Amino acid sequence: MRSDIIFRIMAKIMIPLMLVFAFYVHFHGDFSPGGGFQAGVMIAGAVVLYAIVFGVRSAQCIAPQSVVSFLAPFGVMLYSGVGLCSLVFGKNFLDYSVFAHHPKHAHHIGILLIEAGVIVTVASIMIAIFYAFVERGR
Amino acid sequence: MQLFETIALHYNYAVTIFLMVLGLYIVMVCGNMIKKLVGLALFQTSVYLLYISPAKIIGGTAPILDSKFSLYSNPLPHVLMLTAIVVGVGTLALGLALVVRINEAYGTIEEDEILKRRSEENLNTEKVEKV
Amino acid sequence: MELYINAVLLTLLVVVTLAIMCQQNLFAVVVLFSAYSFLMASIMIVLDAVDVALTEAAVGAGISTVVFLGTLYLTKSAKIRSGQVELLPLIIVFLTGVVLVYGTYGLPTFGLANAPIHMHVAPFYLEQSIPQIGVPNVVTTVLANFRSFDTLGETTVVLTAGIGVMLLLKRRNKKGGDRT
Amino acid sequence: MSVVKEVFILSEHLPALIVVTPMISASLVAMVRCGFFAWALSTFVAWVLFSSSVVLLIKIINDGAVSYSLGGWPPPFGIEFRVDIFSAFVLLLVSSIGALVMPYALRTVEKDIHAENQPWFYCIYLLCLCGLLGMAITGDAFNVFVFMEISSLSTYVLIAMGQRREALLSAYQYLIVGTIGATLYVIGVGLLYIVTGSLNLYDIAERLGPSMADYHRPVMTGMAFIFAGISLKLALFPLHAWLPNAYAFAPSFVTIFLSATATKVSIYILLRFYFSVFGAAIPFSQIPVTEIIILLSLAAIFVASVIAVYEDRIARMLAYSSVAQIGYITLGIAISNEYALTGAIIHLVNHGIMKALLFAAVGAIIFRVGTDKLSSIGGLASRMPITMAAFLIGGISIIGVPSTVGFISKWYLGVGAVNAGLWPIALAMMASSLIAVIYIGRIVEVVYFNPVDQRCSGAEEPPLSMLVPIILLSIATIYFGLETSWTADVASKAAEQLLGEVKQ
Repeated sequence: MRSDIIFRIMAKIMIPLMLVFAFYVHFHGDFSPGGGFQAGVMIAGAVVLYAIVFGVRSAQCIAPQSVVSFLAPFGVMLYSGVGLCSLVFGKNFLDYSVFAHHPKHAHHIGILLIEAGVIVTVASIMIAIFYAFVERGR
Repeated sequence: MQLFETIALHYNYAVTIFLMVLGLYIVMVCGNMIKKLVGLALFQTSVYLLYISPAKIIGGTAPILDSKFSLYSNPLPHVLMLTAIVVGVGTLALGLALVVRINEAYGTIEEDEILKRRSEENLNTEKVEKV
Repeated sequence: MELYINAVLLTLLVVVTLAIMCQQNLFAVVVLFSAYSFLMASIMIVLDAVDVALTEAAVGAGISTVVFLGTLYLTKSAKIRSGQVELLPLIIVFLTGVVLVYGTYGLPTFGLANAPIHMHVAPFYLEQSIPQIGVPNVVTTVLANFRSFDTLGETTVVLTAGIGVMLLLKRRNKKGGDRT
Repeated sequence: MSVVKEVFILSEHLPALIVVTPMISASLVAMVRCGFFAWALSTFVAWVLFSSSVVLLIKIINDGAVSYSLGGWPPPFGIEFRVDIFSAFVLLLVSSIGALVMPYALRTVEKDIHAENQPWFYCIYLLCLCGLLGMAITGDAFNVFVFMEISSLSTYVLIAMGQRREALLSAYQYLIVGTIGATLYVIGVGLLYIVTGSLNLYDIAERLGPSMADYHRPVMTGMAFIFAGISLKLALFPLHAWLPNAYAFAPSFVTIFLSATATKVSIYILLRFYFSVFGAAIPFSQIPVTEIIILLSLAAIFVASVIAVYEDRIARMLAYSSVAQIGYITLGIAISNEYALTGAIIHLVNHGIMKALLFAAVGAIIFRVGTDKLSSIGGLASRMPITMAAFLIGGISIIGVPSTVGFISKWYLGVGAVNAGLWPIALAMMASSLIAVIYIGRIVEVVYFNPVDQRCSGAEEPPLSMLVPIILLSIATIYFGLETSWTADVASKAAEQLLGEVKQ
């Protein structure tokens, strides 16, 4: 499929759009449907499309296996780290009110942080699962 | 028209049950491991309908608050089903990975064939031990 | 109106499910499953669950299909032999169905605003979302605030599954496949 | 001074920390990916968890149940952790077994798992621990499902890591059954949620009574689905088919841990729903499950024990014996007077200890001999005297000989049955012990009285890191069989409390 010019051109148009849409879904999740999980899956989808069209080797240049398998647990770490932050300041686990004085700001920061954790874990795990299946076929 | 409405009102649960039952049936009867996982996924997916259907209010709207609306559907089941979808895909990926490994180890993904081979092997080892 | 759109989509869902059951070609089964997920996503939109619809479209129709196709490629399997009808599963499935019909028949009528599900807990979320948190999408509020621990668990489930798949499928550097 | 203050603050947040610590350390293990570090950190975390659950249990015995709202949102709006004596007891069981098997893991995992995969293996193990602890601690019906899935998914992977190819097949079969069980559970919870509008277990219990009048059918169906789902998970006869293969082919370290904890936590969930949710809302006379459970338990005890007699591999024999022992526990739940329930709760812990001991001994045999087939371990006792003595202790405890833990639980169960006027059940329990004598006797005969098989002529005692947990577990088997004040007191308090929640 590498030589198919239509695929390559379409992918070049589609992949940036997919990534932009993924980040829109992520950061606009407060006001419209979506959030970290959906965005993570979309990012993974973009990488999968890239791998299908341009080959897994080149996909692994943008999203190397080692980085992916490092980031996956990092997301969970980030999420639970937010919870531990609340503990350190004497609130209950995952109580966001410690992040700022105004409760709404605090909640915004909290939501932003944990959604970042979710997107990192989900995107990298989905990519890692795809790589695992592809690598097995070699 | 009245009749249509009553049917339409019960239709969601009827379809939910149908999907559950069919999914369960595929899981139990199908010997092919991949199709079995498809059945399992159907079974899990039917639960989404069970949770989301009662959350809906006729004439309501999606739970994204706006001054133009006052009636919203229940957001809690939506959150629960997001979790369930994630769990479903996790199970599916793991199950398929196992299928790949089983295929490498046994050379087939048909359950009855594996069982047949296993019983043949047992017979063979018994023979060896007797000799 | 939405009731009828809902009914039509549900009927399509039933048709696709029956097709999945009867289909012997695994590739077709996977494609049908993808179609099933898209239909489910459409139904979720009709039922006002837009977040669930987005997720189901991305996961069920997207990632799941990719993983299924990957497995088909790795196992080189295309066709399945038709299984014979067995009695015990049929009985179990029938009983499950009967119990479910018995149980769901007594449920509150579909779409009413005064069902118990809308009376308890949920109003609190809808009322408090803007004043306390300032986020209009209540699903995000519940997901990330009220029940954020569930979401942490959900992320952990993804991590577990991912590491499990890597553990199962990653080839070792030296000599692989020393399983007897 | 500030240290004291900090410890005080930490103990306030202990319920959250017990679940989150394994989660964070699992991700740390997966990030660092170094074999020895993974083992060291897991061991450290397991022992920290053990000590914190001891602290938690003491705190609860002194001050009563603890409620912890996550995110600071009060229940039923947020997720609540509710720790009472019973859940703290189960937490202690899980974390103590988790801690005890860690030294054992060092050498067996080295042998069973490829060096590159070890960090991920320990990561999955920690996640499994996290899932089991979370199930026991949470007070939210859907949160139970999330943790159930964390523990199940990691269990499938752990089982699939077994050396033989059958391990993959058993993991796959367990995945199918376990997912069906979890989905049935979710369907049940969904039905309850539709009629009550709440997910918090205690809130459901409160609201279930009033809604019974209008929604009798959905509540009963929901109950049936929840019980069916959990029964699949806890391998209640005849839904036990996944268990023997899963235990027999998993790596021995995994088998020890799972046999002592996984089904026990499912039983905890069953008890929670049976007493604290449904029992608190509906008079027991309206729940038609008692007779069914008694029948199934008796069937489990006899059928599984008889199958165990005919097994050739010790691991499978012990796995079938596990199915039988689960029958004893469910029997105690079904009789549900104070003695029987105390017996069931003690047996949760006692069976955990003695099965861990037996499987640890079998793991040591496999480690040195390479097989656990009865036909090829003749005369092993002369080569591995300490291990086999420990096995013997575990065996007589399974039979229920006085001065072992097995006797204590059977005593309570028997007295409970007699108090309830169910003489035949007490007699049946004694008869079933005789079957246990046969299958344990078969092993003892082969190992002690047969001539030394050539396969185990070169065998010797396992390394110290494996021997110490085995010895500790056998000491526990005898100690808690003689000195019952500790286990029995806590168990009877837990039983009292559970029965106190029931609507008369």
